[in-house]
Amino acid sequence: MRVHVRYFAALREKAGKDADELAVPDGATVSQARAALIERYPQLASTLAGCAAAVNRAYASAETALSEGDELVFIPPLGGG
Amino acid sequence: MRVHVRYFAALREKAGKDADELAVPDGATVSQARAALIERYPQLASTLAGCAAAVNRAYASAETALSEGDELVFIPPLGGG
Amino acid sequence: MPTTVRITRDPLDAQAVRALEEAVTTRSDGGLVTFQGVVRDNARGKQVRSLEYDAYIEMAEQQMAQIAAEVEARWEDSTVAMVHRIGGLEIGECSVVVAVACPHRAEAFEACRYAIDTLKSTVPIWKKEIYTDGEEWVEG
Amino acid sequence: MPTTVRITRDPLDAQAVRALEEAVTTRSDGGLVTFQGVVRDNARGKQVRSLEYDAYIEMAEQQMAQIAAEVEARWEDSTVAMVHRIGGLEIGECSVVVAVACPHRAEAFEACRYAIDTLKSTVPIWKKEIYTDGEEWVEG
Repeated sequence: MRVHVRYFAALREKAGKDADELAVPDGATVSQARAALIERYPQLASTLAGCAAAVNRAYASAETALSEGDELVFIPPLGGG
Repeated sequence: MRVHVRYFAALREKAGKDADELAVPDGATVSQARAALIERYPQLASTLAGCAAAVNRAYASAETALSEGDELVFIPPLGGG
Repeated sequence: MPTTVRITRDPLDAQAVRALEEAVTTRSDGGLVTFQGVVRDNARGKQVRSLEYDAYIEMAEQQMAQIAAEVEARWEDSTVAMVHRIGGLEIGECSVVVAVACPHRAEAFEACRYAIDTLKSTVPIWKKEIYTDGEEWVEG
Repeated sequence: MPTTVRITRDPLDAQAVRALEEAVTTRSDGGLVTFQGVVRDNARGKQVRSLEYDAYIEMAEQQMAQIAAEVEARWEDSTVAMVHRIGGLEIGECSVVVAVACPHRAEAFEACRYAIDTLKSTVPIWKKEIYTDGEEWVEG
């Protein structure tokens, strides 16, 4: 299945793009998607290590199972305020 | 000696004026001045009972001794803010 | 740190508030907290039509300067401005502004809270509530 | 209670701040506390030339609405507005405004403090500090 990945802040700069389609096995978790992303973009590994995740605009744990078409965003340490 | 009394808020309304010269014995205290004021204006008695005092623009205790020309103000409960 | 403390009869409108905020904020400040007291339409279960504030101006400004100096000593690199309006005020009008800028926000909140709390408990200003059927000088 | 939460690229200037303050203040409110985050010229011992903020806008606005709802539930009769700016900001410019009006001031201070603290710890917004000799996405 495919999930829609969007990049922000340091991840956007390191990926060199705003968004991606990522192919993952059916029922893959956030954690598995992260591993797939690192495989594709090794330069994101160190940043992704410090990231939380959001699925469909809500915070999600590493074990959250993804569904086809989900919007997945890795959230670097926050800097708002 | 004479002290200069100024009235604010409820005291100003009840005294019907902004200021007064009050004659008190030399070395009179704030407390004695208050008694002299009540004697002259009985209608101030109940309000003065709930007042703090300031001498020359600083809070002063009932025992503070007054000097000729001091500015004496009785301070009703505060309502700023 | 140019401390502004003042009793005024002029409205504390948007421009006046902004001027105070700009007066306290320096290039090394990251947090600005502004408290505005607003005239409410009710108090102690009574409908309030308007307020009248009175002040012992000379002493009030002295006390406010003292509070500002105390705040600026206690919260490092804080800058404080406070202005209280007197005279007649309508519902929704601003009676008092306390603006505090600090390098960090926690200090700005604490210092602003301390300044307005101390102003209310020590500065000789009085408030008369005007109701549809009377009026009263009230505490607090 | 018309809650305003928004991510914007427009400057948070005096008029914008005032509009938020007016949006939250009702006739029964006595206290209005406004927090403004301001871009500082230094951080962690480094000279900062300017900042750049990025946000996951859709989620950020959803999170901010949730914070506002939580605040308004927890502090009775409070009304909250919060707007965060993104894009490039110069020293002295305002990055975020949180305005809270309540019947009484204690609640307004607490609710405003809670709102900005929670915004900082949960809303997906990021900050890049731009120095004379480089730049860095930083936490906090």
